[in-house]
Amino acid sequence: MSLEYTSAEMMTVTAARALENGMTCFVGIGLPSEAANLARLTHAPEVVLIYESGTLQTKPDVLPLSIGDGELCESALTTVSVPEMFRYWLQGGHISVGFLGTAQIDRYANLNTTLIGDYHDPKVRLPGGGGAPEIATNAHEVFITLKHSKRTFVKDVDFVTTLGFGRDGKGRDGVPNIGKGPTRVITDLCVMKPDPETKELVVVSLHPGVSREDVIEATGWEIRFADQLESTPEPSAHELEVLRELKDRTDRKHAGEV
Amino acid sequence: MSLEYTSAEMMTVTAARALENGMTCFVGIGLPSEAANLARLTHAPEVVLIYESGTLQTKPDVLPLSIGDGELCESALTTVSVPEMFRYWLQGGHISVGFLGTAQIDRYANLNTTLIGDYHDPKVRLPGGGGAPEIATNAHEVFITLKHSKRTFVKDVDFVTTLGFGRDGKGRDGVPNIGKGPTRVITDLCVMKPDPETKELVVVSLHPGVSREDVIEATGWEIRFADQLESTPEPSAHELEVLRELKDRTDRKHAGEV
Amino acid sequence: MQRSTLGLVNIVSTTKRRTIMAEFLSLHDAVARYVEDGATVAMEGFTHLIPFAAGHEVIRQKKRDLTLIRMTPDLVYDQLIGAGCVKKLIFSWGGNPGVGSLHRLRDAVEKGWPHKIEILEHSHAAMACAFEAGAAGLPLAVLRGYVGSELPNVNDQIKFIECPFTGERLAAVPSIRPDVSVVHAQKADRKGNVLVEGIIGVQKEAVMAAKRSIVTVEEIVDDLNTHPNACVIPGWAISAVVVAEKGSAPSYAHGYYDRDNRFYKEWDAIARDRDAFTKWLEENVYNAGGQS
Amino acid sequence: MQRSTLGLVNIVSTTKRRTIMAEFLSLHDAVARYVEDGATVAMEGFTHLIPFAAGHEVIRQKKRDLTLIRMTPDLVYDQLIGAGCVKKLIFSWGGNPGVGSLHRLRDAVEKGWPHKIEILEHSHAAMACAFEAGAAGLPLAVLRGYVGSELPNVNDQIKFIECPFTGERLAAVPSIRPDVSVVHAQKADRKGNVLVEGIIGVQKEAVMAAKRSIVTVEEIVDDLNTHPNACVIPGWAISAVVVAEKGSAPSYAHGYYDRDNRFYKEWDAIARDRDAFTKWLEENVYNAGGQS
Repeated sequence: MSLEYTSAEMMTVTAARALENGMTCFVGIGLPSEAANLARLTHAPEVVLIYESGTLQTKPDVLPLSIGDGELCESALTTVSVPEMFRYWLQGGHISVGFLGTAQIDRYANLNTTLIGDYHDPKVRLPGGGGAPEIATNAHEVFITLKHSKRTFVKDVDFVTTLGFGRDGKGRDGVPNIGKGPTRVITDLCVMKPDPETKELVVVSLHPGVSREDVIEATGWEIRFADQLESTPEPSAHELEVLRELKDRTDRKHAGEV
Repeated sequence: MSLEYTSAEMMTVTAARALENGMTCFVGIGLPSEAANLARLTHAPEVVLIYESGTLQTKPDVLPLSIGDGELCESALTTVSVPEMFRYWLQGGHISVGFLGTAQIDRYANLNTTLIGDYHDPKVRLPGGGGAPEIATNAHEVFITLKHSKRTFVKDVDFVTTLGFGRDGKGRDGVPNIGKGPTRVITDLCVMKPDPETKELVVVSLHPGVSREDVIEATGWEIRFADQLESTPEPSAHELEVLRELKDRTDRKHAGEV
Repeated sequence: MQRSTLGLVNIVSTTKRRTIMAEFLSLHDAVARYVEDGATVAMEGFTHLIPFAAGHEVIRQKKRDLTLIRMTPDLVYDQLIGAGCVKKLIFSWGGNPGVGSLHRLRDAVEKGWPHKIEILEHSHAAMACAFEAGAAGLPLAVLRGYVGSELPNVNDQIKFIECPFTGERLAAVPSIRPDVSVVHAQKADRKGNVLVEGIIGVQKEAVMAAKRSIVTVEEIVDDLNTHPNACVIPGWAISAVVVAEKGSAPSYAHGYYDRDNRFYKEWDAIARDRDAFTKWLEENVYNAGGQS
Repeated sequence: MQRSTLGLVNIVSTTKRRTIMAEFLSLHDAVARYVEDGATVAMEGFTHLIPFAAGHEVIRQKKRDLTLIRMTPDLVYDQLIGAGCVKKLIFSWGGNPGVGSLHRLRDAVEKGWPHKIEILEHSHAAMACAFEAGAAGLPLAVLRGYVGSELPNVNDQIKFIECPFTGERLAAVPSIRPDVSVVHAQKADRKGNVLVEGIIGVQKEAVMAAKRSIVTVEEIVDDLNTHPNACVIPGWAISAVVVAEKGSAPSYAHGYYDRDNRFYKEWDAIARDRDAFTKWLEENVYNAGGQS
């Protein structure tokens, strides 16, 4: 039996599957939040979700629009101040996975959420770093999820807001007390991981129906593919159902209907 | 009409009168705590009492034996962590008066609560600094209260646990972001204040019935007296009544009778 | 001897100047008294309890040349920037959460409308630590931050120090010490003691780090009726308490009303267009009495 | 690629090692597993919630050469010192609160009974900041402290740094990062999430700063039934949760039982005399089953 699903759903389900019970996940808003809550509502009910607004171990019934919707606090084990969140919980070493989105990413998984163009005369001013610069270095590892396109996957980001592996792939070498950094990037086309040596992102798995050419065309550098290129497992009917219900509940709530 | 009272009561009442409504007072345990609560129960109901255990604006019905008796928390506006107490409230500049006791004090109002004798081979090991070193420098001013004797009032303390005005009276000169330091010392014999120039403690007021000779004999250096030497006002009947009731309530409570 | 040698941040209760409790003021009077042209102002509230009513009053009083500090500028600073109140913005994430850009912020930065503004940007961790250090009366905050980020290249306030014990290189940023901080909270008692509950953000730190502070509240109650370790800010640590019902809408007040996520989405269209924004401001702020 | 390059203090939930919840252990097993001879141990609780039951178990198990850290050693460390468990004490105020000396501590320092112990002493402010910095994963704490005090002359761990922004001289101390922290709290739920309420001291910081932690509680409940900003330590940040009813007596547990101030006064006579102390220890610790 073949299921119908969108590439966005494929991305979210694949991102969700990266999380496991017992992980403490520092969740970025948007795609990471959608994936993290799907994980919690399907295979990983014990995954601990933490948002930078101070909400520890939260279980929202609908997806928050902002990083600090009331839902997050009401369903949390406890809510701490923002300084405590960044100092004790993130910098204190209690986060196993930082789950981030981004506007731009480059071949060494550096993230740019600051601006397109020149810093002092920006073409497009983006929101800025937020929690990402320290999430990426203080969490034990980092997952990244975003849509695949030549605009977002660039050879060199215009600005390194948040360290992947640096402009030469060696940005974490010899730095004490730093996490492993990005261990996987999940897009609507594929899954990438950094090469163990060079740290350049390599496609390790193609989503069903996606060709190498699709990925090559959507990537701003000469993307490499793993020797053992895998095919990403399809979403299950259950995952799709839970995801769609979650998004429906969310849309109704944010439209003020509930 | 002449009231009967002890020299200890005279000391406590005089110390209490140093506090005024609207002061925020960081309270040391023992004599300072007794005086501060007497002030609150008599002329200064709006004095804000703060104990280093984290209890902000507390109004205990009996005197705490320790700095963290349950009574302090139960009657407080709120209770914060000990790091917050020292960082935000004391170091943050919110304390108008630090009210301290001590084991030894010298002519420049330096306090020793560390030890008698040599540090590495102490004759008497005292409890140590506790909150005092930073209370004395971060509070806007400091009141000190202790019993007068040659053993406690020494020319030079064996160890400067807590800064008065340093071993030469110049210990606060040119130091940024430091409080005024000790502005009065209240004993069972008299009240002393630092000389505005040299910072040496000078007797400004003798308690009723106390002679200059009494003070000279109980002080370990050649104590000076102010030109305008005053006579400390006697306790009122009301002050004595409130103090005695407070101490009775306290004794009964700590003996486990209540 | 009465001359204070004290240079600490918070000028509270000295022997010369005492505050028994916060003063209760109208929103108009509090803003008129404490928010001066050219001041450095932090209006905080992390998504929750954003002091919109106070922000609108600042716009109505046409305050100018403000240096605004806020981790997440949110709609409230988008409005202040578009209204021309702002000279400089210090922030760490300047978007419309879950929606997209702050178009008034972008228009000011990219096109200089209504005038060019300076920006100084940090990460959240650094700003949270800087507020914390400000509350703690320190001149700097130290954190394990900015490793590999290019933000230190464009923000000369970010320095690095070496730990004297381990030799580790750590980031240092100046603490945040606003002239005035403005926050919203659920309630105050009659002495001006304030309860903040739910997502408490950096509210307490913002108030304690500032020279002066305004706290707007949903209501005044006889008794805060709370638990021993609640986030309570004593009245004597606050300059002015102001009743501003619905004072954080379209943000929210835990226990009072929800975040108006629909309005946050609608803001995108309003703020995209200068005329639409100007019209919105006219109708909803300038012509909207004391409260909005 | 699975090799972690992470050297942070708290080894929780990595991809290789995960903790879903704290383990529920008996007091005996928790102490046997986590308190090793020679370990650096912080038993915290600022007057309130002092972990006496756990301290007594450490004595019963005859742990040796411990480096004990605690702001206020209180009776619990007086007992551990007198029982011969301690090599070194790091503290900031070593008295019997409101009563006088800790005679076992004094006897060890002044007369070397049962053996000489090393001491390293700080001020409260420095230790509180050092616990805070430990919880925050930093190697040092910075404070405006020790000005004019002679403690830096006798504690070589106190250094001074210059603020890179203002030039101000500030004190720096190494953060506290115990091998194991032991605290007592009111209650835990069935996942090991712990509520601490009342005078919370540096309990949370002690747990978060340590590599391993034991939390003893009065009881296990289905639901902590608390408010949004209570001091709750998640089970996954704790190594072992232990039920120890009256586990902090003669200290106290807010909401459960009061401080036994009479015993604190009686302790003075017991601890003054080596024989009286030894007899007390025999009767009340060694021969007092699992709990005391």
